[in-house]
Amino acid sequence: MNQPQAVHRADAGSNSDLPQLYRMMRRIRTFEERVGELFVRGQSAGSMLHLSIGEESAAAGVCAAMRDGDRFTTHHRGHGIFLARGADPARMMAEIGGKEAGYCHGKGGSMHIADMGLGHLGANAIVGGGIPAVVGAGLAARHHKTGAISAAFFGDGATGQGILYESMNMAALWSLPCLFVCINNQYGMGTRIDQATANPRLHERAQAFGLAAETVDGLDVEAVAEAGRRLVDGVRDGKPAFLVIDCYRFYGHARKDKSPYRDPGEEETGRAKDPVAFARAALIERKVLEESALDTLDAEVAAEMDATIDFTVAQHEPPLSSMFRDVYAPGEPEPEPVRTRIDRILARG
Amino acid sequence: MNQPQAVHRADAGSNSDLPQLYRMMRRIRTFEERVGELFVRGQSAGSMLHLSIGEESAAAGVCAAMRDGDRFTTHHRGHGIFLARGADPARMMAEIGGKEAGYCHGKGGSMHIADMGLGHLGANAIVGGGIPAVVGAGLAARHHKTGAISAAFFGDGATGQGILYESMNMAALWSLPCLFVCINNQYGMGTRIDQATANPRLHERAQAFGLAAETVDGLDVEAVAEAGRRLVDGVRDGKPAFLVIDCYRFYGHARKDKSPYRDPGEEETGRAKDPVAFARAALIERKVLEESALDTLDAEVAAEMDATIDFTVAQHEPPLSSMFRDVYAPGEPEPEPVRTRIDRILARG
Amino acid sequence: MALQEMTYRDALRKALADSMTENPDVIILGEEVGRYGGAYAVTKDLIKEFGPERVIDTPISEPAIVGAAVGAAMAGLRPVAELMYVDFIGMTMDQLANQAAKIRYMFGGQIGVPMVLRTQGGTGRSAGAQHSQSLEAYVMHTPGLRLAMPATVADAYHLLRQALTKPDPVVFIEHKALYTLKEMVDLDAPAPDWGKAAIRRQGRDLVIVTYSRQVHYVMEAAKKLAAEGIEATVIDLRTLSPLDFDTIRTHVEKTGRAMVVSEGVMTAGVAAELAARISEECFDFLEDPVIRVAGEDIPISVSTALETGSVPGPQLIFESAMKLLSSREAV
Amino acid sequence: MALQEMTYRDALRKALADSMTENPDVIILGEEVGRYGGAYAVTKDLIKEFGPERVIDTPISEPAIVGAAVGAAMAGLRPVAELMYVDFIGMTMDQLANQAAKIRYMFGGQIGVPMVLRTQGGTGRSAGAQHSQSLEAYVMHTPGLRLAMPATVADAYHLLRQALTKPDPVVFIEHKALYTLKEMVDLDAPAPDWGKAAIRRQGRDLVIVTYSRQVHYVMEAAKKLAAEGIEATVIDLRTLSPLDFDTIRTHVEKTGRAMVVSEGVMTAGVAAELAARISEECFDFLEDPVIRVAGEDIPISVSTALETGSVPGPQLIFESAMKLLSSREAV
Ligand SMILES: Cc1ncc(C[n+]2csc(CCOP(=O)(O)OP(=O)(O)O)c2C)c(N)n1
Ligand SMILES: Cc1ncc(C[n+]2csc(CCOP(=O)(O)OP(=O)(O)O)c2C)c(N)n1
Ligand SMILES: [Mg+2]
Ligand SMILES: [Mg+2]
Repeated sequence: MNQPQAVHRADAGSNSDLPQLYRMMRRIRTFEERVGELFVRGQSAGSMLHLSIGEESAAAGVCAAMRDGDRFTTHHRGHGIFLARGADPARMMAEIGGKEAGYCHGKGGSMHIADMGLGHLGANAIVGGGIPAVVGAGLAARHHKTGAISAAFFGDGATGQGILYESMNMAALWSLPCLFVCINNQYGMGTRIDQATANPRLHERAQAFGLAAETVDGLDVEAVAEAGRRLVDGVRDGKPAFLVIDCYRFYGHARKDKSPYRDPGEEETGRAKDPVAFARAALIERKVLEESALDTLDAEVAAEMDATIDFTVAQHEPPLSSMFRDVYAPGEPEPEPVRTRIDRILARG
Repeated sequence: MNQPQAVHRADAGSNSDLPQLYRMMRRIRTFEERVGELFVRGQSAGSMLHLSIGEESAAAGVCAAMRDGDRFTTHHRGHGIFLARGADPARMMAEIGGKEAGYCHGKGGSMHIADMGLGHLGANAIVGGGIPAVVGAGLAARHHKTGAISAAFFGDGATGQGILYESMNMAALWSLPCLFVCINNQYGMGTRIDQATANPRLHERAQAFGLAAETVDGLDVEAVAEAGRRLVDGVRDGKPAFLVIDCYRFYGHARKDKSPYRDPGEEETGRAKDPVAFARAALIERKVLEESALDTLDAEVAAEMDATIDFTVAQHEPPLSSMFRDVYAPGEPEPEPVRTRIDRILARG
Repeated sequence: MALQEMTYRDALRKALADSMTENPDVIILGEEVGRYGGAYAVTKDLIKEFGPERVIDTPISEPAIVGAAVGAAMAGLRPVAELMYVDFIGMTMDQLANQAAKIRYMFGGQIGVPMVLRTQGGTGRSAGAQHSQSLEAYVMHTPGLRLAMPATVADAYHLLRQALTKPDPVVFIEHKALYTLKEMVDLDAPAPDWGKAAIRRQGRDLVIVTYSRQVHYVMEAAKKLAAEGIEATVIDLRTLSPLDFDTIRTHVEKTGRAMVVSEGVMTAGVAAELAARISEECFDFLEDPVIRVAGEDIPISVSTALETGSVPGPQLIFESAMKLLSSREAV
Repeated sequence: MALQEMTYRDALRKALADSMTENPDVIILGEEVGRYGGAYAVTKDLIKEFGPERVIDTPISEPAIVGAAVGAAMAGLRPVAELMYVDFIGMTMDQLANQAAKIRYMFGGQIGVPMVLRTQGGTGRSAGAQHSQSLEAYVMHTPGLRLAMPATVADAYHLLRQALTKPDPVVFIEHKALYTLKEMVDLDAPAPDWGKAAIRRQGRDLVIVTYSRQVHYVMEAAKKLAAEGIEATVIDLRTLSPLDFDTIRTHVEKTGRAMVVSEGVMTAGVAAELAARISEECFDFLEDPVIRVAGEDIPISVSTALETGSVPGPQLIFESAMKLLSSREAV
């Protein structure tokens, strides 16, 4: 059995704590900036890197309501969520770089990162692909009476996928401790949400299937954390829920996309809804932390994240010999390499 | 291009005409009884026969609102719908018997019956499988400006399938002339609708996707016809809609199923909601037709349907030579039979 | 337990019940598996014995059924997801091939997906084009999946029991025409090794490699061949992944002639893989081409005659073997 | 039009534009095909030329995209549905295999489904396990479907144009690594026949049968082989259904040696079908076993080295051919 182990998380158990939420959001923001740098330096594995800049409150806010032992899956834009659940940013960056020191030994990369210890059942390169797994994890939690919840994080685009409705229907029918988190950054690639559906009030769908559902403005991480806590409490009691976090994807869909399909004016307005800046201003305004203290905090975070790049660049790719490993469990019959096979066949003479 | 041709239909253009609706329902009921007889006589192709007894008002009522040129798909329990759209019961029965004289030359059978002339794009043995086709047919109708609608008929069980939501979302987004008709006979095989979803108010889902949606009691065929007409008028104007007809599956899921999972009391109550008997009583009560006239009508229908059995039994199965026909279009490269291939390979000597 | 008569269906049910008794993490989920007892009655009454929390009736949502099984397996359960007909595998191929099959690898070996996808396929009930297929090739072509297809009552039991101990996802395909098959079995006798083929009959003239229902057709044909003086070795693969090629090789090298028989469509199917392998690996031993007797490259009709004609049967197998053997003289 | 330099991507776009101009019933539907211009820019600007009613941006709903194309095709349109990655075909296999592929047959020949499913596959962008696959075997194994996989710029144009006149569903798989391929083409010159393989090079020593991107790798390997005194015939299949086996047979009979090269996973894949057929049909002409050079039976890693190592490349093809040819002496 694979029960997530306990780890320290910056924000665990201190949900309404804005400084903690701010720190996590800043870590996510800075991490993503470094991911961009990794890409520019040609050190990332492939070009399919999806940054969650602008969406930090969803990750930090919802995850603050989760606890050790909870499980989750994410979409392709999941770095922030994993960080907020306690990931080691260096091992994350190494995975994004396709290095052996990464969470998945460089086989998964940004879109297939996972860590069973932290309950991360996996990011997914299939839009909607990770959603039904949380129904299964919910069945397991009920079966083993762990009190854990399982949360699926996905984008607005995933509301196009039928499997979301199948999964929500099951969760509601069986009263499973499942949370469905829709990070509505307004776009699925170049398609604005109102170009993908006639009714962009997405939470109404979940309601129609019998889930508790609401939409929260992602500008305010405290509001997100509050909604998260409220819903998660119900989820733990077997009332599955659906939470939409409204936000804006600050940059392109993937690293190379310059979003030519978006209006510059719209982008400016969108980026003005910056949850990190908003939280920072609130901390200053409420006199919780001074600007200089925040600067120090930001610098600490920057140093932490700088180190992830140095770490990653210094790592090596997985050895070719690892290619045939882990297709099946250790000790199980393994696939035979094409070359070996050809040699064997021709060696018959 | 494949435009449905005009044919005579008993009920076309006379929607609110109860005698016509009654006659159609009686024809469906009697036809289904004869299908059961075909099965008992060992003359049906296979055991997968799904009778629509108890659901006649859905077929007769909704189809009365459709017109020549409209297209539709059905689920596996679609005999009544096809009849109500003008099918020749003899050719239907022959198809159900797997005979060459059938609509699909005996290759399709009950679950894969279709007729392009009547706009029937096909019954389906895949629950939900025929639903997205009406989105495509809706695109075609808009493209060719035919003014036609396309209607998907399916059961309550199909609301478990994600493709339904994907299809409704597209229809709403593109304002297509599509009608989604959910015949809620309360069961998908042995599963009662409240055992398949936490919220059995199915039309709420369609509303959440932006469709016009309502539920109507299938006991009263005039109410069904009225709802059908109302929604179809909107559909033709590009306002897609979803209609649930509440009814009861009088008998087992398929011919062999005796529904041991249902309470006898429940069955009795369910069968008391008989749309055919209800319409008959209304005709008498309102003095539209006398009992004797109805008896004559019923006898006419019985004779018509008896003939379908005689016809079918006299027909032959498709010749073995037709096996390799119609995998691809005429003139296209055809699959080579296994036997021919083996002979060819071994004839090399 | 001593020798007793049992059906393939009952053996499957017993395998499920025994596994569930032994391992409290085994659960079943699928359409009609509970109250209804399974479309082919394999799970009959299990809900009474193990309760609705372990025998879970689902809505008609194949993609999410498989997806939920994936998540359940990752979270410590041992789910048996039932797909009522293998014909519905198309809607689940993403969850099966992109998730279940690849998770161990993508995640660098952290975790596996120890689930079983039970389903049934094949012709025999005039169920038409969408309920009669043999789609094992899709599975065999997907790295990361295991594939078991029992032909006998004992194998129905043992392979399912073993599948429920395997660390990787196993697709377990029963044959609808075998459920009523009755055989004398002693299920307490030691089980054959997982991944090992069975020699159902031994002969000097040719090897016929097959699996699932076709094993019975091949045995029937082999009997007729024997009457003509031709002795065939019949290999029942039992699992297509792992594939026991060593057994095939050993026997083909002895006879110099091979035929493969599969109900699945011929082109790019399981028969193609088997024929290609035998041709490559036993090249110097083959006196004649490997013959593929497989499903026709066409959909299945509801018409009984056409349905039967679309897949191999004892007569076609017999005739093909006769031709293969008589071609010896011709060359 | 005279000879001009053009990319594979532009040739595809031109094929779509020319078909749309010629036939007002041709429409395109898929994710990001309109305003965005396609994930690989194949449909760039077509929406400007043909409008949003003919170039239709869809929600992310692969099953319904394919299903809508089926209905559109039955109702008189000629839809081109785009699947952004062939890796997503798993969610559409029901609509593709149970509906599109079987409708003509099930309905007794009343109607066909003249749709094209355009998609792209293959490795080359470290896109990981779920965005790098070569899944053509699933399609080739499904009766009722046609399958085209162009390797050259001219074929990208002609095969797509032809696919859009065919009466049956065509799955059209481009290769992501070929979009920037530039070649001199004269698209006004007569098109090769649909279903006919192309001989890309002729030689006396062995035949290499391949398709899609591997054609280029094989050509590279063939050049190196020539430097070693080995002359290979290179057959580019162009379409896998219909399959031009006559051309393969003719050439294998001449050389007595054959190799098949496919990027798809080896087991039960396209290479298996080709190897099985050559082995069966050219049995008496073969001096050595048919060698399969194919994708490894593993998922694709995001790590570049592992990705490249998972599929055939010029070096493996070259070495394998060298081994095959040197085994001649050994025997
Ligand atoms: C099944 C599937 N379809 C399409 C894609 C291509 N794709 C990747 S991300 C994406 C947009 C997803 O949008 P959304 O769900 O809103 O997530 P976001 O990128 O905005 O975070 C698309 C279409 C995919 N990866 N998987
Ligand atoms: C995709 C798929 N899953 C399961 C089945 C098996 N099956 C056939 S009919 C049926 C129940 C369908 O219920 P509903 O949609 O309510 O239609 P009804 O039979 O009540 O008319 C099931 C589960 C199937 N044919 N297709
Ligand atoms: Mg989005
Ligand atoms: Mg029903």
